[in-house]
Amino acid sequence: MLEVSRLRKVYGADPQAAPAIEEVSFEVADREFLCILGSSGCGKSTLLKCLSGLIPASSGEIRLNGEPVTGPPEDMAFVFQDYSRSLLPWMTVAGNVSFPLRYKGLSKREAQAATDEALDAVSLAGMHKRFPWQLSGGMQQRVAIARALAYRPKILLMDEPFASLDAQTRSGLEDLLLDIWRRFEVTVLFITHDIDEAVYLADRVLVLEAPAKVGLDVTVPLPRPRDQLTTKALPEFAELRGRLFSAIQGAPVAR
Amino acid sequence: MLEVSRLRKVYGADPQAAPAIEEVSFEVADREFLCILGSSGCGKSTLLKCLSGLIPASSGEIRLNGEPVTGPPEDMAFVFQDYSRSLLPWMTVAGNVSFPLRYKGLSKREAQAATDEALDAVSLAGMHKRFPWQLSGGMQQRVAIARALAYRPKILLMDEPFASLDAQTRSGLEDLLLDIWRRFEVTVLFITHDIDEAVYLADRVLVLEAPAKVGLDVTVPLPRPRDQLTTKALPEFAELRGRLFSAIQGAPVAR
Amino acid sequence: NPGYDLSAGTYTADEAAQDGLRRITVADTAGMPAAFVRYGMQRGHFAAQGLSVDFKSSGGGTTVIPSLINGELDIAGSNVVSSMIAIDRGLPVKIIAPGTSAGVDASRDFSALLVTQGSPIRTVADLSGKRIAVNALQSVSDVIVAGLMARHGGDFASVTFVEMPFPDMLPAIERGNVDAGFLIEPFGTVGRSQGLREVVQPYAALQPGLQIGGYLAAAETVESEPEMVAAFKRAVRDTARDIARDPESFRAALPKISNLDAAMAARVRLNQWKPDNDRAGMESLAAIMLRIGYLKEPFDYRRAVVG
Amino acid sequence: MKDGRVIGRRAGLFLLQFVVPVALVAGFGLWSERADDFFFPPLSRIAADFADTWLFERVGTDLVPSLARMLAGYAISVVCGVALGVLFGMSRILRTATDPVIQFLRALPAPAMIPFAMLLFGTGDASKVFIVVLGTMWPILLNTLDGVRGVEEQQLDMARSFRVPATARLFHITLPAASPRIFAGMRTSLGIGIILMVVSEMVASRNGIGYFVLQSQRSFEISAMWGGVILLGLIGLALSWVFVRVENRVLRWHRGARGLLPEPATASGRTGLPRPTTQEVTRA
Amino acid sequence: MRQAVEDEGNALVVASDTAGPEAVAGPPGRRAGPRGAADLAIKLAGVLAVLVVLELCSRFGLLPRRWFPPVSEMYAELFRLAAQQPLWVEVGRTLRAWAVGIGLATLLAVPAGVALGSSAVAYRMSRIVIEFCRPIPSVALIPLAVLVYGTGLEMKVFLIAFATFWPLLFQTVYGVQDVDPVARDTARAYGLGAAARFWVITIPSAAPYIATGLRIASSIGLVLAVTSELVGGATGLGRAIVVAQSAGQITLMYALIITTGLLGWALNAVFAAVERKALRWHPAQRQEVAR
Ligand SMILES: Nc1ncnc2c1ncn2[C@@H]1O[C@H](COP(=O)(O)OP(=O)(O)OP(=O)(O)O)[C@@H](O)[C@H]1O
Ligand SMILES: Nc1ncnc2c1ncn2[C@@H]1O[C@H](COP(=O)(O)OP(=O)(O)OP(=O)(O)O)[C@@H](O)[C@H]1O
Ligand SMILES: [Mg+2]
Ligand SMILES: [Mg+2]
Repeated sequence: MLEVSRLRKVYGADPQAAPAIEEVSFEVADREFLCILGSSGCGKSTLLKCLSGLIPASSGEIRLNGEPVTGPPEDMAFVFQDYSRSLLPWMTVAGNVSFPLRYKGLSKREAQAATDEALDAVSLAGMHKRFPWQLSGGMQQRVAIARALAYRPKILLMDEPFASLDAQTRSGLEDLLLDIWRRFEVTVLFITHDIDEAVYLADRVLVLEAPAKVGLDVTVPLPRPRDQLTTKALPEFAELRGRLFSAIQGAPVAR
Repeated sequence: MLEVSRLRKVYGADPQAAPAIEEVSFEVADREFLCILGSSGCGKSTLLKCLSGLIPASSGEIRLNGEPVTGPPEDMAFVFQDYSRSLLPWMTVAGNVSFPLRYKGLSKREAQAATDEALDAVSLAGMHKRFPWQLSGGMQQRVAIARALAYRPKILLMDEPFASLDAQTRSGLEDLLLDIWRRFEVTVLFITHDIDEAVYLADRVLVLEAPAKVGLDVTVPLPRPRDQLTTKALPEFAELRGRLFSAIQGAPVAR
Repeated sequence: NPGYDLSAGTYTADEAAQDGLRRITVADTAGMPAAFVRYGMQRGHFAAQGLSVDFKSSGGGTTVIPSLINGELDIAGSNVVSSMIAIDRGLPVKIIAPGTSAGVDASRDFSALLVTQGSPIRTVADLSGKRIAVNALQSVSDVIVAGLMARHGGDFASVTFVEMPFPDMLPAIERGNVDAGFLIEPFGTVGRSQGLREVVQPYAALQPGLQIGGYLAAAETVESEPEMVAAFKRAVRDTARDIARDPESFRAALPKISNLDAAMAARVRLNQWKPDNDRAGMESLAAIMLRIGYLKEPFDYRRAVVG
Repeated sequence: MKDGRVIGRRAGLFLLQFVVPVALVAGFGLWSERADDFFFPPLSRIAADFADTWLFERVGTDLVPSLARMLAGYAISVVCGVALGVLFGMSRILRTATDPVIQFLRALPAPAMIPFAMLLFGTGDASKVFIVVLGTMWPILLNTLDGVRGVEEQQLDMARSFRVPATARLFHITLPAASPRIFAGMRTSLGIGIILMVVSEMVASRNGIGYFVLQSQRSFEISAMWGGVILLGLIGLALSWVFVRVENRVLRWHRGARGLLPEPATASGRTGLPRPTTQEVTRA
Repeated sequence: MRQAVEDEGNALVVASDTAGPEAVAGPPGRRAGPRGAADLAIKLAGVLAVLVVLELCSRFGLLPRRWFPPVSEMYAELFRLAAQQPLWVEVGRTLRAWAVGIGLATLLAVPAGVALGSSAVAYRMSRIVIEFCRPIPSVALIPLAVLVYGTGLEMKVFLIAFATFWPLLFQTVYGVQDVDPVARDTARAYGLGAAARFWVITIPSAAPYIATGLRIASSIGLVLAVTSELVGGATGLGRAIVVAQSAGQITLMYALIITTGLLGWALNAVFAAVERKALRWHPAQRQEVAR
């Protein structure tokens, strides 16, 4: 259970500056799949970084299972929006994926197996020995995703993880993610700009308005397991999609 | 007129290595709007970089208006896929947009006016004095777009320029791009993973298969001017969209 | 205290203002030698010879000789051993006037070979196989030690010379890094006052009144400006006589013309200055140097020394 | 055919590096034969002297001890410089507290510090090593410090989010990320190390190249002095040759990420880690 | 490179006004006040700690007091000196040579470093000469420098420039090789010529390296200024140290050495302040601002 109450974030030392997050309160249940939508610059990434304990909030509180979050909690994985900078150029693809595993206590063997599996899952088998800078943008993004998946987190934070992927790879990874989420009982917070994707994946969708306050908080009434063809053909899907679309249209653009 | 004939690209010095581009030939007419689709890692970015003269082709030929391309041609603008690294961290947003202008021969005044206008157009007015690293991902991407637009190129190369933008901002920028393309008679090569976007924008869509060869080359029969609502409602739109979707589905994934 | 500065860098006497004087640039080693020239300037001996001196303190033989050759300096002080080596190697310089000399009696010599109180070293012969600190290798100190050992017994070849600045010798002796130190004033006085024992006054022991220092000029200068060289010699001679006649006023002037503080100036053993070059002394040093290989050819006094 | 061109180009590049040195040596040789300047003796004499002295009479007595002291000092500098640089780079308080002292120490001239070194370490090798350390540590320390502070935040955030422990972050992120800077500092220090080796041998020495050069100067054996200087240059060449080889291996990823490798690992990813190239590469 | 020179004037204007006025405005909410005071306190604490340790070392005989006087005495001597003009004359002599030498080295080394860092051919052609000349110690060159330049300012400037050229050169070469290829491609794509890229991309990217190089060179330059005075006989602080030493005035000698150290510290503070301003965009400086 993740509770966010009256969270406020202002970058820099000047408390008078325009806040990146005005004031946000919400809760995420365990094993919930929460998607976050919002216009560009409205504070989604900032919110995720605060939740992960990577940057301190200016005020307000974040609690995970009752404990206040002061640093990155255990068993959390993060896929950063700026994936290319989150890959370590001095490590191979396999090195990048397995790097956090070793510190989680996995043996070398286990780490390697998990790495192989994750790279396979994102269709990067055979790329083990390349360096990140020898990959295309989408491939780099998939390495970052593989790293998060191989980690087997309990909480998975993903910041526009599929933005650089083609439709087919993307839908494949959406299904993979749903599968992992279900099998390993992960809590997922997922930022995306793709409304279809949000509705397809989520239990609940949060729409942020700039500067981040919760504009809309809707539960997705679609049945599980979902499926790219049938789920997206459901009338509820179209209805919810429309609602979210107009909610975002109405939101003011971040300045 | 841009002619690409038997273009082949292998990274590195070893000619035996797997090519990033197998062999591609096509032509782009002046003022044409060409969209390029293709699975992740199939060689789209490589193709664009070769066309721009930034990296040398391994073999084959690229001609612009009859002249072989050996380096970046004049009046070309490029929006890189890795937008965050293409922004110079030591320059402000305004500086990033205006610096190419000064070298194009614009006066300080003109450069400033063009910068203001471009930043306005991408909804970043008021962000002039920020540094890129103080912006959200989508904002950074818009700065890169603004830089390209302010430059008033004759050839505009865009590598997934809208990947990090929300639906609303994105459709706004699509229309802005179409408007500029029409008014200033630009030749546009546009890589995207969004089939709707490709169909909506393009005169012609190229689907690349890994390792880049032209899998499909279709002309978009939709009338201009286009409009987010009516154009996308046209039956031809849906038909073409379906065709492209299945073409991409069929393409093998890059390894 | 006009013209004084911390680096004793340049010192131009008031007489420079007077017309009709020949301006010359002179350098000498910081400390007592520099004080000598400045005393002479103060007392007007140089002006009396028609010279106006721009004085610089120098960094020793390796740098003053290039300065003489390139014309930056007219005259420079150095020690006779380095000078003889330079001349032996074919550098176009000549010794034109005497610099400091050892005391005529040992108790007034400004050199001292110091050891710790408990040291087994009692005589020069005891130095065999020991480590001696000297301020420069292939210079006066090792030549003097060689001469002393040849006379009093001991094996010069077995001595290890360790080069270090004078001030560092005292702690090095105390801490046993070296067995003995070859010092000059004011460090000899300092060392004695700190309980070090004096084995011998090496300069005077080798030969009372031995000439240690000398003024050099480029051979070209000697050739082209004999009058200036002669005038400088006369000024040196007058200053030397002046100090010999009244050493106490020189001592009294020291705090002003050197960096010695008054307390130290009152205690140090003064150097001696002689009016004329000491041919015998130089030749005996040269003989030692030839023997230990510092000179390649026998010393030719007439070629090396003017007057 | 294409291979032939590549090989030809390689050979050309290889020969190219000798053009300037050969020209300079030839020029100086010709000039010095005629110049008849005491301080610039004929090259032939310098060469003869050099051969006499350094092949191989004084190698054991002077060259080896000098190199040993210098390399010992350099090694200590690398270890201390990197360690302190990392420490100060990561802790604002430590950095702030030590800054004035470091900046102060940095400016102390080695020759003036020799007395102090002798007080602390006596007149043996230790004081000479100390002098070398005192001069070579700063470029490494400063570069490491700045490198550590310049690490991409995103990379550290990533590791923190995966709860990678601090020591692992240090060894797998901070140090590799700072390594281009560390190498820049080490490269700078290498030259300084040789210089300080000479300086440290100016006082209380009985052997070493610095001692030899100084005594040659003292006794106006100018061609012997030049021989010593040439030896120093050759040592510099040799050490930098080794250094560059090590650096190319360690910083290969950086060259690649910076687009400076003409031969990145091939796409097939055949075996093991990519083979290091044996040449320094810069983009033409 | 030739083109770089031709376009220089023009390019400079552009480079400075794209980064100039905006850069000054800076990120929002930056205040130096309380943090500056805290920093000062920390710095003072650091300095005091070292001084106290040294003082105790010589007071309790860990360092022989006679040869290493308590630092309090050294500072007392220093304050006495600082009240008098002669000290400042010496400082001036040393600093003048320092400034000219560093300036000269920078003017030569940075362009050379950029050329070597960006051209394989240039690098290959010069590397043997560079690696050969770099380890040649200035002290060994002092007699020659004296011969050619005399014992005055020129000799010092030559030695300083010679010694500081190398660190600056290498830092620049490494800096140039650290340019982000995407940034470089961006400039190329927008048709910036080699000269423009030099000013807009290469120099700012290499700036952190060059800045470190300058700080390294600054202290090496000072060390050499003093050394050339110590050994070469030029006037200045180094000569004053020799004179004090030859008169057995150990306290004065250490006071003068301390002056050298303090000078180095002050010069570094100036460089660091300029660097903080000019490189505010760099992650190293950003950390101090944001978060
Ligand atoms: N610098 C490089 N060195 C070696 N191989 C590279 C390099 N850059 C790209 N490649 C390889 O070339 C192929 C094509 O890459 P490219 O970046 O063109 O793909 P893309 O179509 O743009 O993919 P995406 O949609 O993911 O951006 C990929 O297999 C990639 O691994
Ligand atoms: N390091 C920083 N310093 C100052 N301001 C920042 C910083 N990072 C982000 N901001 C500002 O905070 C606001 C929110 O940024 P954030 O990155 O959270 O947006 P976002 O919702 O993720 O947008 P996008 O969809 O474009 O990624 C923006 O206005 C941005 O300019
Ligand atoms: Mg974001
Ligand atoms: Mg791409």
